[in-house]
Amino acid sequence: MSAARRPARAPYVRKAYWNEPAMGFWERAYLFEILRGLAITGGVFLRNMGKWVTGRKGALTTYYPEETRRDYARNNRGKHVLTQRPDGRPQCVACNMCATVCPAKVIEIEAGFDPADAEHPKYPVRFEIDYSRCVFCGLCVEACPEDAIRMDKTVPDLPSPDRLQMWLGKEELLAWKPERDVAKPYPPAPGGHEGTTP
Amino acid sequence: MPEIFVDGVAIEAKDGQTVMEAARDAGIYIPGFCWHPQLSVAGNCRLCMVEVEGDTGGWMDIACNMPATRGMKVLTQSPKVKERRKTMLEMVLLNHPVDCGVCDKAGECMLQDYHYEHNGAASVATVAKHRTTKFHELSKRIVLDNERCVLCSRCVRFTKEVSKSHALGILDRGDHSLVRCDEKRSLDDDPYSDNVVDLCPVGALLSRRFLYKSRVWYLQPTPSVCPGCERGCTVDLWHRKAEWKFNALDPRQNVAIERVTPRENPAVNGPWICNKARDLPDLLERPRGGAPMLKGARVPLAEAAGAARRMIDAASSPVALISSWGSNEELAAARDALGPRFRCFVKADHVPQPGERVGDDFLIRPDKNPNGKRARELFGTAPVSLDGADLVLVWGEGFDFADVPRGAKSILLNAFLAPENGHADAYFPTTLQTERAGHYTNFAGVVSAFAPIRRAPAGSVDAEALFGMLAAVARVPA
Amino acid sequence: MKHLIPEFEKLKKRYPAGLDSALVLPCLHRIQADRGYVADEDIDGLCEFLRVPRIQVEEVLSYYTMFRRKPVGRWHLQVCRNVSCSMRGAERLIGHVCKRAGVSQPGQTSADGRFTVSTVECLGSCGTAPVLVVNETYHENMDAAKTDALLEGLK
Amino acid sequence: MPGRQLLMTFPVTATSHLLAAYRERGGYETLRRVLTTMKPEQVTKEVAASGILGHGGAAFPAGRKWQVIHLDDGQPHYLCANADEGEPGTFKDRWILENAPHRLVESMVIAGYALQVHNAFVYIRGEFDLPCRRLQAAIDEAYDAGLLGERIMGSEYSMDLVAHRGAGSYVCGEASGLLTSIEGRKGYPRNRPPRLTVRGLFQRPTVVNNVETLSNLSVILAMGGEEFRKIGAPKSPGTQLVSISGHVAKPGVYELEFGYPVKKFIFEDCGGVLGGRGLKCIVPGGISTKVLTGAEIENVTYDHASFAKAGSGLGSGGMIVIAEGTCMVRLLQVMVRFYHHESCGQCTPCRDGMGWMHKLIDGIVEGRGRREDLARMEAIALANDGTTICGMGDACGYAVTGILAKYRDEFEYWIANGRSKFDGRLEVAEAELAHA
Repeated sequence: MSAARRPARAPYVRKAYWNEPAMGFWERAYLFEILRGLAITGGVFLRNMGKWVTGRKGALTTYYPEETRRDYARNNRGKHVLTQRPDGRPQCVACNMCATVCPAKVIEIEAGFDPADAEHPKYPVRFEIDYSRCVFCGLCVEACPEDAIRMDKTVPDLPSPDRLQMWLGKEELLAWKPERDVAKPYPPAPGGHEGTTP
Repeated sequence: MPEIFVDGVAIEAKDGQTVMEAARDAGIYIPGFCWHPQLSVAGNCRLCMVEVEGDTGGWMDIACNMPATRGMKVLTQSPKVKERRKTMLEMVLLNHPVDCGVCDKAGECMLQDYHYEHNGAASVATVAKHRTTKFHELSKRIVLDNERCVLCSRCVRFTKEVSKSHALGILDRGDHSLVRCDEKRSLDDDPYSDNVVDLCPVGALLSRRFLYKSRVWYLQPTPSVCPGCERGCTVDLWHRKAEWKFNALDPRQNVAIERVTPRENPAVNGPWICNKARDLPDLLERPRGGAPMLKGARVPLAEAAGAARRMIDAASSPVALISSWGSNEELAAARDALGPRFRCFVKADHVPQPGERVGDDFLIRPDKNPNGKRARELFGTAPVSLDGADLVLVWGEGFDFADVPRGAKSILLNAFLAPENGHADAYFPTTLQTERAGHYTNFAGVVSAFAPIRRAPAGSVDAEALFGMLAAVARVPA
Repeated sequence: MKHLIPEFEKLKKRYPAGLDSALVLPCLHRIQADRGYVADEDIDGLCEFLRVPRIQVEEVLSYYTMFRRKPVGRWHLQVCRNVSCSMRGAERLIGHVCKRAGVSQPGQTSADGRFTVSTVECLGSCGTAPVLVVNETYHENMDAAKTDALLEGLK
Repeated sequence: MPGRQLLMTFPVTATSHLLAAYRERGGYETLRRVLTTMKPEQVTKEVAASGILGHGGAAFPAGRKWQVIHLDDGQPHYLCANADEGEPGTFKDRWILENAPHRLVESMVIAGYALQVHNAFVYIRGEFDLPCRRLQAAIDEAYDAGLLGERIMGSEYSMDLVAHRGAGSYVCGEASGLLTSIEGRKGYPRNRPPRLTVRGLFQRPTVVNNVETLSNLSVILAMGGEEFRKIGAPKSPGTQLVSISGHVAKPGVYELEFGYPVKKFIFEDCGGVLGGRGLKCIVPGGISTKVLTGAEIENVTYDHASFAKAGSGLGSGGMIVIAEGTCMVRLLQVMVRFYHHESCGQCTPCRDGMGWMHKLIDGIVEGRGRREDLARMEAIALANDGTTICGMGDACGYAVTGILAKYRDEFEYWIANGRSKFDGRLEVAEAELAHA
């Protein structure tokens, strides 16, 4: 669109906010603030380096993938798991809702037809998640109509030099121990609704 | 030409039209499951109820069976009408399993659309749903989920009125009614049976071919023409959208034809196609020829083209067998390139297979090639004769290489993997209609266009381009 | 059913010419009276005779309650359970008939194949309710004693 | 017998239904007169003048129906007598078919002559064994006597009459369903338009009339339309065969002149309520009409206008008397079960609505009911009102809304307490039956 065709607009006036920070003289001079910032950064750097050199704990840099953090929050959204029916088959019905909703488009499902199972004729033959692109937003869990996909608290330790190795398939996703998931027991406790059991 | 008023808008209805037809022609959409423009009026879904304003109070009736009469005032959005639609959908959903998650129709389901538009509320039913058969095999090609069925009788009317196989009916009565094929399984013999899958407004009738292959919103249709016979039905080839292409799963699925549906075309096929068109993947996704070859040895295209050129130069009595699968553009290029030097004959690439319906008075035509008419227009109708030929250029399938005269050279243009590819002196793998744009002219002279859905495989060459390469030489008079 | 075709031909004459499908119901009635039920081969024969699609005959057979695709017991006992009959004791009668016929509930055939008991909706005998139909014959104003006497006579 | 008798004019004996007995009563003389002296148009005019209303339930004037038929439109017309008497509580046509089949045959030939029909049908309920046999015998007698078939009674007029047996479907009592059934298909009713008098049986103009309506024709032609009109009530000329059943001492078929007091009929002619119990309510015309309580019928006379004023209808003349202490919940359950069983399955609201209602009322009876269920049932009945192809949706709606409106307390009692307000039975005790 050329400038000539752009409609005339009022000149831009910056809006003043009620909590606008008022900068003092030293701040407006910039140079001193820059030096102060450098001092903070440098201080942290030196402290970290000192700790690392002396082998003490508490350095802020983690050497990934040799070293991973373990102190994730309790409700961390980590690796995906596929829940299972009592017979161990996936609860997933291959409806592709998760794949459709996924903003990074990392889920790929191949559906199969099992005429023998009248209640669940559609099942996933393959279920792949690309962790190199997953953004761990949890929308797949939200979208699932069957409570078939959840996010475990464990972290997918998938550092790899090869992107293709960062795909997890159905078998890995099904390697989930229901009894370990304390947030949402499976199968659900009779009478009580999910999520309340400690 | 009665003038009626729909929602206050004056509409010119054609004589004999119903309110439904007149409103749709005018762009006013009245919902309905059972009504279909090509089928008789059943009037059983009761969803197209509209209100008519009369002098003595209004009345309500179904629009699909209401003749448009002069001055009629029809309301399609009045509160009463909306209330009726809402209740009808409640009734329809009473025994519907609402298993959209695993239903192949989800995304293009009329019940879904109508529910979102006209009801949208959670179910008020507190009673248990009526359970009946799921995945009942109606024929080898079609499965029926009776729980999803809304008993609109479209499929039944299709087999009665359009395909005339009288294969389907509704057994039993009341809410136990079941769509069923007769016990002789006539639907297996109905070459148009798969149309009922498209007709079904919900996901009750499912194609075995497409069952659980993909969700429809991952697919996009590309207009194409069925090459199954000289009717040249316009179809949509559904293939995966680029943004949904698989990275981990089989990459072939990214370019495969997932399903074929008719593209409505009153001039050729109306809204129907036959089962052969549904099976186009079988026809178009056979193993491909690979690279150009000279006597079975793979060579670059330029080298093969050069050799072919020299063969044509050297020939004194060359014959060309023209494919009746070539598009109008390719045929034109072939005539430009070969016309002056070659004796050209049109060859039938495909002949009716055993068990295939040869022809009928509906869609299926006896000539099983899409562009025979155009080919014969350009190259004449003389029967194939190879007498005295010292070079035979064969374009397409359906030619027996044993018929090549002794000592004659052969050039073969074929898209598919075949034993004769290696026997020919020069072989060029050509592209398919799924890999290029073009036009076919059907038996009645109607020209229909097709568009590519994928890139041609490496090594294959467009016949049009190839004829261009050969033309430079061939034009030189002998 | 082949031996019934002359009879059907005669019937055809009283129906409008050329509209043979009107004979579907009368012919099926006749076949069922002859055989006790409508067998597969009867459907085939009838379709051929009347030139109607098979599905039409199958639809008719499944739609109407009087047609059977399977044989029933020697005596088909039908008890009406609609409003008027219920008001005159049909619910009692159904239980009684079931007990006497040796079935646990309507819809069943007794072990010896003698009786099939079924319930039906309104037989148009409301003024003489309750009604028990044995094969095709109405027995009206039924009570326990009359039922016993009737069933006694049905061997 | 109350009032004037037009059809039940003779004592029923073992031979009174035969041709000889009918001839003795002056039978087929009217037909002879019609065939020899009258033109078809004159017959239609007489019928129109009589003002006779259809006796099948809709009470549409027969003459007006006939006048739609164009005798010179060059296509065959058909005539059909509707003897598919499936409405619970109605068995009046059965009386005619069993005891006066020749009156029907004679009247049908007259009607056929008036409409220039050469193929006529009597669509008779398949379950009616004796009536079927009697009618068939009458038809055979008539053929043998030259009263049917080629050149009837020596005139130029020919007509074939067939007794066509149905096979068990309530919906086939609806005119278009009946025609579809004659065509050899499932008895699915058809959409109007086109009307049956424009495109009916095999897409030809067809007149469908109730057996009783048709049987009255020979009476009308015998006495003249104007004379007939003087009988009965002003807007309901003639008589009605009333079939009365249920908790009544003397059930059966009675011929009532229109305008007869209903209360008098029940308590004097029919001997009152069974077992000396009080009258709770009546279902006036087959179960598809709204119930009327004992108080509501206090001053009602037996004619269309009076019943309409009371908030119900005459329907097909099948009156069901319900005694005090009868559980209306169970009664409605039986009715709804019937409608569910008989829904043909074409239209959505009836197909799914009947099953839904059946499940709801079963739930109430089994003690799983909730107060919302009553509102839901009313909503389903409303959804069926005027939305189905045939009248069955409306019919069920009348039955349900009628009972729910007047006896809601019984339903609420059952829902609240899990049992009937009374003893939960429909039938009277055996002792009471014996007493009757």
